[in-house]
Amino acid sequence: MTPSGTVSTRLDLLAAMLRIRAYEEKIVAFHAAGPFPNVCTSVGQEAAAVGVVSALRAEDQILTNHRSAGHLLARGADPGRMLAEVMGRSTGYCQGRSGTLHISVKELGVVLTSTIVGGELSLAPGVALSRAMLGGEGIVVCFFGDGAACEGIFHESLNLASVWNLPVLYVCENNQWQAFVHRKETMVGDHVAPWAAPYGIDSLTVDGNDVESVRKAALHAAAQVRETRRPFLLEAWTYRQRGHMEPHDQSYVDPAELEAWMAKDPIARLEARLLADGECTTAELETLHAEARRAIEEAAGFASASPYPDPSDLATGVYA
Amino acid sequence: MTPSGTVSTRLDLLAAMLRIRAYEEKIVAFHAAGPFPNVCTSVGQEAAAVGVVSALRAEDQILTNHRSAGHLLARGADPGRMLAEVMGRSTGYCQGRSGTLHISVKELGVVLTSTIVGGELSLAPGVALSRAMLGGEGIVVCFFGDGAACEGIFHESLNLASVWNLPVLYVCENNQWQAFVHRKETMVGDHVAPWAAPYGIDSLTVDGNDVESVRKAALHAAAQVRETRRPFLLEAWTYRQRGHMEPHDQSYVDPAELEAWMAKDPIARLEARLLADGECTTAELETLHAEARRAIEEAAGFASASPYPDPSDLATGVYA
Amino acid sequence: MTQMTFHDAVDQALHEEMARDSRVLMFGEGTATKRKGLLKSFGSARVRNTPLAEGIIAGTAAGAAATGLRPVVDLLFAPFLCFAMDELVNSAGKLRYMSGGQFSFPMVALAMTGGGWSVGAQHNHNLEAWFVHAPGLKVVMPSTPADAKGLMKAAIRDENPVLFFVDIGLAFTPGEVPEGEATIPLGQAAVRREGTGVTLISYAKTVHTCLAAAETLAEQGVSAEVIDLRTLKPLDEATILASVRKTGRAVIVHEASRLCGVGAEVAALISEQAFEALRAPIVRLTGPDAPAPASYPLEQAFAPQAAGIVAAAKDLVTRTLEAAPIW
Amino acid sequence: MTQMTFHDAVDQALHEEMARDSRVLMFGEGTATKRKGLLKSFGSARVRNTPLAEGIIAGTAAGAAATGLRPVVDLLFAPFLCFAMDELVNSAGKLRYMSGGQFSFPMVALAMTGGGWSVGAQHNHNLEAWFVHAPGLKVVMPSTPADAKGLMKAAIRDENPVLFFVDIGLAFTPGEVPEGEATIPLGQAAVRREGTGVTLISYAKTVHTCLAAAETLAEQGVSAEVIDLRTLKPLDEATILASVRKTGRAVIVHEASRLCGVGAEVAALISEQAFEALRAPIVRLTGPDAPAPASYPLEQAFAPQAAGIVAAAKDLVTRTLEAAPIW
Ligand SMILES: Cc1ncc(C[n+]2csc(CCOP(=O)(O)OP(=O)(O)O)c2C)c(N)n1
Ligand SMILES: Cc1ncc(C[n+]2csc(CCOP(=O)(O)OP(=O)(O)O)c2C)c(N)n1
Ligand SMILES: [Mg+2]
Ligand SMILES: [Mg+2]
Repeated sequence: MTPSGTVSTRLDLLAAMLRIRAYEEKIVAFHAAGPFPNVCTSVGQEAAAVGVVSALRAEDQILTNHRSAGHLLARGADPGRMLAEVMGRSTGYCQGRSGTLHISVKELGVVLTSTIVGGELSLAPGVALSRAMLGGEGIVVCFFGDGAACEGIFHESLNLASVWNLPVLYVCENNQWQAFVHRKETMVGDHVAPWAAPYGIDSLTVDGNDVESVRKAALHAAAQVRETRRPFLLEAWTYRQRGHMEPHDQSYVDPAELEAWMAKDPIARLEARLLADGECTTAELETLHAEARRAIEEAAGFASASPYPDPSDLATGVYA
Repeated sequence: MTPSGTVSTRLDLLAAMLRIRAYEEKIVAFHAAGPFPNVCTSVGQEAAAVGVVSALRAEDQILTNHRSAGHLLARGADPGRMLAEVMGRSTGYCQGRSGTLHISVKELGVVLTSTIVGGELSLAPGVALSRAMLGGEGIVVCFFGDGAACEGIFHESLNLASVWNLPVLYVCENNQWQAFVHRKETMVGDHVAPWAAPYGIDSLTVDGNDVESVRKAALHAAAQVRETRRPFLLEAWTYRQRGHMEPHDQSYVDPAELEAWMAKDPIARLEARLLADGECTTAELETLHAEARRAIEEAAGFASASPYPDPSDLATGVYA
Repeated sequence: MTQMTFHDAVDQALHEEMARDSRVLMFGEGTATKRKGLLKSFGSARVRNTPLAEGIIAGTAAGAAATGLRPVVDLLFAPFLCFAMDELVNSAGKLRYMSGGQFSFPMVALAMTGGGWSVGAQHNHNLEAWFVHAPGLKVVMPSTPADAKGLMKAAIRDENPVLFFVDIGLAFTPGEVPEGEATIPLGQAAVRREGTGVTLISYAKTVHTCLAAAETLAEQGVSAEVIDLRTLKPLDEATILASVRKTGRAVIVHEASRLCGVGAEVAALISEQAFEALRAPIVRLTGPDAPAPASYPLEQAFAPQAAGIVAAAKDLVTRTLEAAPIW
Repeated sequence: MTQMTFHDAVDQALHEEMARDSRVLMFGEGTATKRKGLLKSFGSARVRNTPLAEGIIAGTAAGAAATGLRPVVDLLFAPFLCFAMDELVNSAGKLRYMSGGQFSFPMVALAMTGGGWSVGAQHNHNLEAWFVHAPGLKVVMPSTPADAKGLMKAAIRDENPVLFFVDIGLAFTPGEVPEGEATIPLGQAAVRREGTGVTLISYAKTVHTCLAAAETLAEQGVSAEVIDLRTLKPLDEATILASVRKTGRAVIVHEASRLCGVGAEVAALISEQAFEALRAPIVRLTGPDAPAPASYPLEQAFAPQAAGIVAAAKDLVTRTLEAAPIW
């Protein structure tokens, strides 16, 4: 586990990204092996997740969406309980009732995960309102996609957070795709960050495939939210390396675009930098990769061995 | 009647505004006289309505909302059939089924009037899509309030109109109030026009209480939409002189604000200008006022004498 | 006992609950402007105006409810809930279950509906049945000021999201309201009038129509029991079934449209659980499958009338006597 | 007859109708990407991708429908309709009536729902009953590829807004589809199996569960009639009532949650219109009042099972024999 707040060295950042990559690759392997629930992987977006989450404090809260594995793992979630949830097992974080698309882990402050695109945006101001009214220093981080920015609730969420001075750090992972549609078909500009201006919200676009840049930008943005108790919009410019979901399909993706972005893989970039700076050796990197894979294999073993919930439990716990 | 497109002289503009004022004052009088359906009057906003509508062509279409009397009358709607509709009579434009809040007059191109704040914004792109795909030179004008601009559908509507290149002239009547809430409580800036920028939509704010300025701006904006077949946002900076609806209540309004705006009354301003320029005499103005009142009295007589629909008709015409 | 309007009774409940529990807050379009008393007592942090945006009002309530506050939101008129369905249904209603019980959503969403103001179908649409159908939500629709107060207090204290509908036709009608607590548990119907020959089942404004009909029926020798559901979810099945098992006949009355309305649920319940006691068909008198018209006479005709209830009840009694059992 | 999946049958209907009528167009999130055949045949003006914004997709369809086009919109999964309720219900459903008939809304809104993919309650929520309850809308939910094609063609030709729900569990199941026209009028149920002892009434996926149950029941000496509603609004009341008048017993089955669902409407209809013919209580077997779980075994248990239908039907037959008439 990589508890939030303890990640700070470049090697820590790498290890956190490798863990996410190994997790997603295990999902891909499960799919290759036979029927498995559809999953939206975050392969290629590890730097955005790790860079932002590493900049947060324990008391901060996170809202995320269908593409949440990076955020959860970076925050220290147990990959075993995550995989168990994906597989609908009773040991999953949500007792198997969520499945892959809306895993919340309240004990880590990952709250109200929703797969309704825009759901996270609709809920974040309320979570921040609780923070504002019940005290505490925490801020609320709301991860969402470039597609979610096209939903009306984006407008309502940012406007309310601004007029009510709510401490929300909005983080848009602009991964160029909105399921099967390129963002070029859905917005006139390339970037979501400028959409914050009408609400008087400061914003910044960062190279989302450079984990160190993301971390730096997130530390800056989070500090501003903490201090001003006002929202901020951080856009991570990144790429969804795989299809919208597993099983994988990229037939509609321009191969040149894909190739250009594959060359900017966030893990390879950090590794190259570490090697160039002499901060580690190829062998040490190999060890880190192996350790990540081992941890995920163990998690997969736990999940696969976990029982399904009892069907007689089907309709319990709907009401408090 | 003042058929659209034939209004062009300053005296025509004045007559059109006087007609609206007389209509709304009749509504106020009806309220004073006894129970009458609640109505949202457009007193104070006549210049925005007349200035924009006078700049349109017969083939253009208009969408409006709960505060529609100015738009309808400026477009040439019969005040008798409008009042009949307000009073729920079968001679009303919608057979009494609409009442005051959603009067459509398809034959004049005033389509799909909706009292759902944001309803007009949700429907306008589709009307414009029909224009774009079925041919014709017409453009679509969508009147909405500063409050409506806070609904998420504003964001979705402008974004779609932009990425699909739809000929929509969005006209925001920023009358400073959103029912019982001042716009200062709901948006950080004063103006809605800058909210068009993220969508790559050009915009302009005009003094909405100066009918000649509005007409000029609307002619410019409409010409641009006609030529580019792209949306444009025109903001008319104006004021709701009465309460949100009749029966009238302004207890929550800052008297200083009200006073300042009353001094900018659009009718008084044009009259002063006409007198100063020697374009008409006080006596001629009196005649115009009297004519407007007479026409509305006649309309009120027609409406009051009209029958109610037959209750047995209650559930007919729901389906086509 | 004090006389006050339905609207004031709701306001008093809000006042008492906000005084009792500092986590309770209220917001909506014009809430701070219109609820001056609340604003004065509890300040601008707990009584807020919002931008005109129902989605984020409801979403903010859900987010706040899940993390420690107990929001009440005023969404004004029921059709405007159409802009808040995702937040109410997909978030507040489902995320408790979907998260394996990690969150709860103690919140109340208030909205007016029903005929009486000639405002037309975009302000007047009785869509309470939608929220009965959706899981995880509770639904309240009272018929008297006393119930409005007692149920609002219970709704605020409930750990689940509650939709609280105010019938426009009742909002400014005065009635007796008891002092102090007088909380009314969610899920308890009220027997407004006892009777033996037929059960009239209703809620909100049409409870009063049923009571008027029962009066007329009594004059004509038919003893009608009148049940006021008060809470539509959870539904007080026991009270409904006990009554129909006694009378053998049911007339269900509401202003909402007929198809898949609350009346359908009540009829289905009876036809499954009290079938053996039924002595006549179950009749529904409801609004038609049409938008609510603005025109006053049409709007009045939209809601079921006492004369229709009387006729239906008498018909059931007659048909029972005439019909021969088929087996 | 050709074998094709439900999904392909819908696609074929779209193809034929777009070829027949140049006013028909289709748009949605990924429509142009996923419906390559349509895009190729009809071009990018008539087959469009949209931004991710269900409200404006539905609103644009309504605005276009009222002014000369005949849009089909793909809203993907039923819970996403929560972002389009205003446009579907307040605009498309009401503005014809509210305008005194000045507009009509010939449009189709497509959405998937139902169990089978373990996607959880924010993708799987059978909320067809909401649209049956709301005025001005029609609702279709077919159970076979042939019906999917025939009903989609009819839906596109209808002058009213039609909600077209595709049961996820059926979408990729192949079946026989007739060549050419084979349009199926909206509002006609199908008797899938004739029988005399009990009527099983259902729609979409659970029609097949009912057919399986009928098979078992036949082996056990109970003759079950199976009705596939196909169109939920307008409901084919005549077919339902004729069957129950014949069998005297009804079991209503659907995956949607129980309260105020379509089953409630059907039960209420029968209990009012066919009461004299009823020989046993009307039973509903439905999904519970709970969000749909993702976990596969729970998701399977959410929908009614054949064994439960068999047991319920047999119970009704038994109870009829034992029960004595009470009057
Ligand atoms: C309201 C809603 N509409 C559509 C979907 C289907 N859907 C799931 S993810 C997705 C794309 C989201 O794009 P984006 O917000 O950019 O996030 P990304 O998947 O790229 O991380 C879509 C259309 C949904 N889940 N919710
Ligand atoms: C969706 C919705 N929410 C709330 C209302 C109630 N309402 C009617 S008009 C209005 C204020 C609208 O403000 P604005 O858009 O600025 O228009 P104005 O009334 O100032 O002309 C409100 C809140 C409504 N009709 N629809
Ligand atoms: Mg994206
Ligand atoms: Mg305004």
